[in-house]
Amino acid sequence: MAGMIEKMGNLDRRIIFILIALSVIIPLALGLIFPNPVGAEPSRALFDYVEALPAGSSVLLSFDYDPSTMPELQPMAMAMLQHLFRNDVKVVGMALWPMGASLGQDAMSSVGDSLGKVQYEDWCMLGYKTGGGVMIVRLGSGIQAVFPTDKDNVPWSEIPMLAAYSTLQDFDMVLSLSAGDPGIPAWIMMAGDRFGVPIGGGCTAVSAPQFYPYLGTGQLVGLLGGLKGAADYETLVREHPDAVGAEGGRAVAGMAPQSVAHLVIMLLIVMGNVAYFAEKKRKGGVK
Amino acid sequence: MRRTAVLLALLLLAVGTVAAQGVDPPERPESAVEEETGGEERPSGPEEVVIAPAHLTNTVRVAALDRVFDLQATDHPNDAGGSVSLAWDFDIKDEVPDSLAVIRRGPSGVEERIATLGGISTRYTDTTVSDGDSYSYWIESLRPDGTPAAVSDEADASSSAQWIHSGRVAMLIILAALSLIIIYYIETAKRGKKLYIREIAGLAAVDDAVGRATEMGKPVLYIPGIMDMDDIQTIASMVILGRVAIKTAEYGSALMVPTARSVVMSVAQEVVKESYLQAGRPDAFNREDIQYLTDDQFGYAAGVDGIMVREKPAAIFMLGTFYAESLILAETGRSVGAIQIAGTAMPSQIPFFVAACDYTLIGEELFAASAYLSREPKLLGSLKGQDAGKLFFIILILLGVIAATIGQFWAPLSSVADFLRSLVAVS
Amino acid sequence: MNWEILGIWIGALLSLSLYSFLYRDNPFYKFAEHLFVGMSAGYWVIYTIENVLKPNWWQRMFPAEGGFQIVWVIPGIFAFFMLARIVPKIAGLSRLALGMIVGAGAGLGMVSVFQTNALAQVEGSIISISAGSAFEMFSSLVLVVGVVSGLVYFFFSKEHTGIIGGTANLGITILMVAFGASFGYTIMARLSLLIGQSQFLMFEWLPTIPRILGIGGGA
Amino acid sequence: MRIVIPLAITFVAGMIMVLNFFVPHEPFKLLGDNLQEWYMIVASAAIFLGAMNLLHVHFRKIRLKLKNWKYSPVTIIGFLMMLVTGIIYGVVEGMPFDYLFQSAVVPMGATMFSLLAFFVASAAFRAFRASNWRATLLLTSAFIVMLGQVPIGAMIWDKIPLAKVWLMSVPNTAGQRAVMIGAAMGVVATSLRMIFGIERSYLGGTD
Repeated sequence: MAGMIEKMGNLDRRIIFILIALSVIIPLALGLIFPNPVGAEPSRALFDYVEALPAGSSVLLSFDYDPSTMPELQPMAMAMLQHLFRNDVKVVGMALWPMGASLGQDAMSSVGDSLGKVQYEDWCMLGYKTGGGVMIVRLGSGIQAVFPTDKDNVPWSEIPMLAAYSTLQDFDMVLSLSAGDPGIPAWIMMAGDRFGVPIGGGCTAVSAPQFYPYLGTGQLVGLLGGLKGAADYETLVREHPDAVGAEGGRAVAGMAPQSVAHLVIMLLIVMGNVAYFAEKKRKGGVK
Repeated sequence: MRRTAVLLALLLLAVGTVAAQGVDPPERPESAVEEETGGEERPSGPEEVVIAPAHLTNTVRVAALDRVFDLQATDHPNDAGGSVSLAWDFDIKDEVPDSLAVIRRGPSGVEERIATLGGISTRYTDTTVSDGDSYSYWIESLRPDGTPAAVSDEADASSSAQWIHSGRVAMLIILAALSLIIIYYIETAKRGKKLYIREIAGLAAVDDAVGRATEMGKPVLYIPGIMDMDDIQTIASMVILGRVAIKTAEYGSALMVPTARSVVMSVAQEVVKESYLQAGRPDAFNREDIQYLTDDQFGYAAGVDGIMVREKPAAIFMLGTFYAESLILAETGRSVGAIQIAGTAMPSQIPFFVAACDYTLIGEELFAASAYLSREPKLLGSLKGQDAGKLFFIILILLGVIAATIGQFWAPLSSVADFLRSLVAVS
Repeated sequence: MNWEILGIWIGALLSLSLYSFLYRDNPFYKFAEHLFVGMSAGYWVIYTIENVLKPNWWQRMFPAEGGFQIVWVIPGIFAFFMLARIVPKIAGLSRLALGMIVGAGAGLGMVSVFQTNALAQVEGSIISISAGSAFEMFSSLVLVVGVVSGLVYFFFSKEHTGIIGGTANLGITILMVAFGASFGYTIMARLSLLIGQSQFLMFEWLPTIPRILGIGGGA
Repeated sequence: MRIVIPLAITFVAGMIMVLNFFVPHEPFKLLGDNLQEWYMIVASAAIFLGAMNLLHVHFRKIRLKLKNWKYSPVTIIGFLMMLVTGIIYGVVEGMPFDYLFQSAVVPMGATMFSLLAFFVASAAFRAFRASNWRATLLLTSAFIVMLGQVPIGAMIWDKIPLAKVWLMSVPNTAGQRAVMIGAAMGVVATSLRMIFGIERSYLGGTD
């Protein structure tokens, strides 16, 4: 028995790897779904802020990610767009990451179509421009100069909805879906701090803790962190009385393997500690 | 330490007096007001606009004009001139006009439509004015067919360029004072004043790590992060690399530096070559050991993982800016049994280094590393300057918290807290 | 030839090759890793040409409407200096370009980081610790004490003994709690990525196997 | 001279960027805006140095038949494949360059990234031992946050998600802030040493 416990403390990491793989694959294969309650979290703060935007407001939605972080950020984009379109908010998309532009366009057109929103009237996708924070500063003095055309090379002047925007300050808020650098920090530094535009957004769970300080200072109005944030937003959007035609959430479905794998990791930690103390006790006798 | 305190007190005083002249302490300064109003630009100061009496010519309900009110035109603040900001309000309850036209009458008296906006716009920045000239603006609401339905009040403004950004004066003073203090300490240290530096566990282990690599006949692997040379952490990492390279040269162990950026590769080659020269071992310098892999974050991680499992380095340094690849590298390094010394100022990656590495330099410790390893006076002096800066902020926070707390019961102190906050508020 | 299915297979096989690294280094991993490094390096060269050098430099020097903007020769000269490293005789010129990159990076980094990571954070820490419920007061107190003692931990020119030592100790303790929380919080993100990749392998790649076998069986 | 001109350029470039932030007036706005673009162009152009180094290292490996040289052609071919398809067909969606990128580079990136799921588990298992009280605190806060992340936590006790939010928004914010403010001091001091030429080892040559 004691030998077994000791072995547990020095478990080959490959066994851990197999356990993790199984805890993801099995719930996925079985298609498990768990309920997802939402408390007073930054995801609710973001939802409430967006909810309070009057109909006809404008939001700049920046897709600052690429396919590698799609599992976390694409569901957020879908849920946010459902929410924005449902509340008749106009959405202008752009991307600080090259691949973000087409991911964003896909999300906007699929949600837009399902809610009867028209490209170039209710939404449009400006596309990607390099430069990160520097480019954002240039948006502050003129958007059209940076994006003379949209993603599909339609000239600015031919897009009716864009006539309302000349600089960054013409937006009621900027939402950034951020996978790293450039992303939310660039928006806070260059758009929020310099031009006073409210910033909100979503990010991968890993960068979320880094952004909590900005929530406290109000530099960020709200934040979705990782898949849980996406699942929260999906839940909030669907819980709302106006939730007609909101499609079933991908993030909510992803929460089942999450829960199982979290449990497995916690069990591993407990096991590791049991083994550690057992060994310490045994060695303590020799000391 | 006493000198530091005196300096800090002087600094606080200087900042206080200058800022107090700039803004009226009891009232919240501009930046704070802006925050309250959600960043909406409000005209203030001498550029206040006189709103001309309304001359409504038409009251068609299609685009009810009486809803557009409070049109204000002001010089766009804190810019290089050439632009005027327009802001207006309207009543959302009524029907929204189809679109709005912004009309401008220039100094020559010519009227022109400078923009057509969506019906719900409330702001516009005219960036085509010339400084010093006076312009009048008004807004026409348009019917769907583009004919004007009604006209708003008129507002006048002229633009100018500013020499100093009004929301950044306090920051400029603090930054300048901090810079002076740092340079002052650097100069003092250079003149031979002995300066103390506290123990930093990860750095005390550098010698051991390099020594162990030599004993085992295995290489040392130095990973300078994945950002380019314009990133300060990468710069700091290059300075540390110079120190580590001197040690590997002295001990005679191989030093491998894979990089994710071409510029970093070039710099690393220069730095290591110089260190080997200084250590009197230019013959041992091998340029091929400092190689570029790829700019791709995970391509780089895959490549470095490959190097780790094949070269089995005895010591691994990970110092610089890291993102998600931090743990991929640190866990693989761990699995090949290397002593790992990591350091980064990326708050999100520190926990992984703490969990997977033997030693982790947390945040500012990364910037202290070169001073610790070299004990060069100028670097130690610079550290002392950094400490003074932290002390200043600690005092500021404590004073502010005390003022804000008591201010809840006694209003005057609350404005002191607001004043302290305004010192560090930047717009 | 079905390009889409081929693409899925390339992705899946390379993906499995990389996963094999979890067991240990092996020829599959070596192959995928070398391919990854080469292909991604090639990708970034093209990416840089297409997304930076062409639009931000070349097309500005020679705008579409014709003419020649001479000011854009300057970055061209510096870029040439940078590349001069290739030729040993004039390699020293690269220092000029380095000086520019480092200088601009240092200047921009100094003001941006100082504003966002120092001043704004200090501003956010000036809070009342007597507002709200008892619990909120406690939270504010922890926040202020945490920031201040954390900063004290970073003092380098003072020995960590006595009051400074005690405060620094408290500081590193709060930092540890923060790191623990941050680590625990991140696990979800990492799992999400694995879930995404598993979904690709299970729901996009696996179903193509019977299709391919089916075609084979039918023939 | 070898070092003076580069240092002068560093100083001028640094000061332009600093003044650009504080002085809206020309010429600083124009200079600053341009410089930001210029240095990006110069740093980007350097990628050719890296590419040449990559080819050099792998051709050398093949020539000298160094360890694992047989894989070097894979890197070279992969590199040239992207380069050639990119130059010939351009980067438009649906063209060979994009196809190769989407079907090989993207999934490999996603796979490397997802290895982290395994590594966080092994790191947590090994590192989270209650060996002393500070380690215990770290372990406890990690554990609570993990529970708060998934719906199961709320089912065990409905206060756990709140505890997670508290840990993330109070101690975590405090810790992050201390790290950020401290590191900002390091950044300012390092930048200053760069701009004023006090630190010059990055140019190769200490003095």
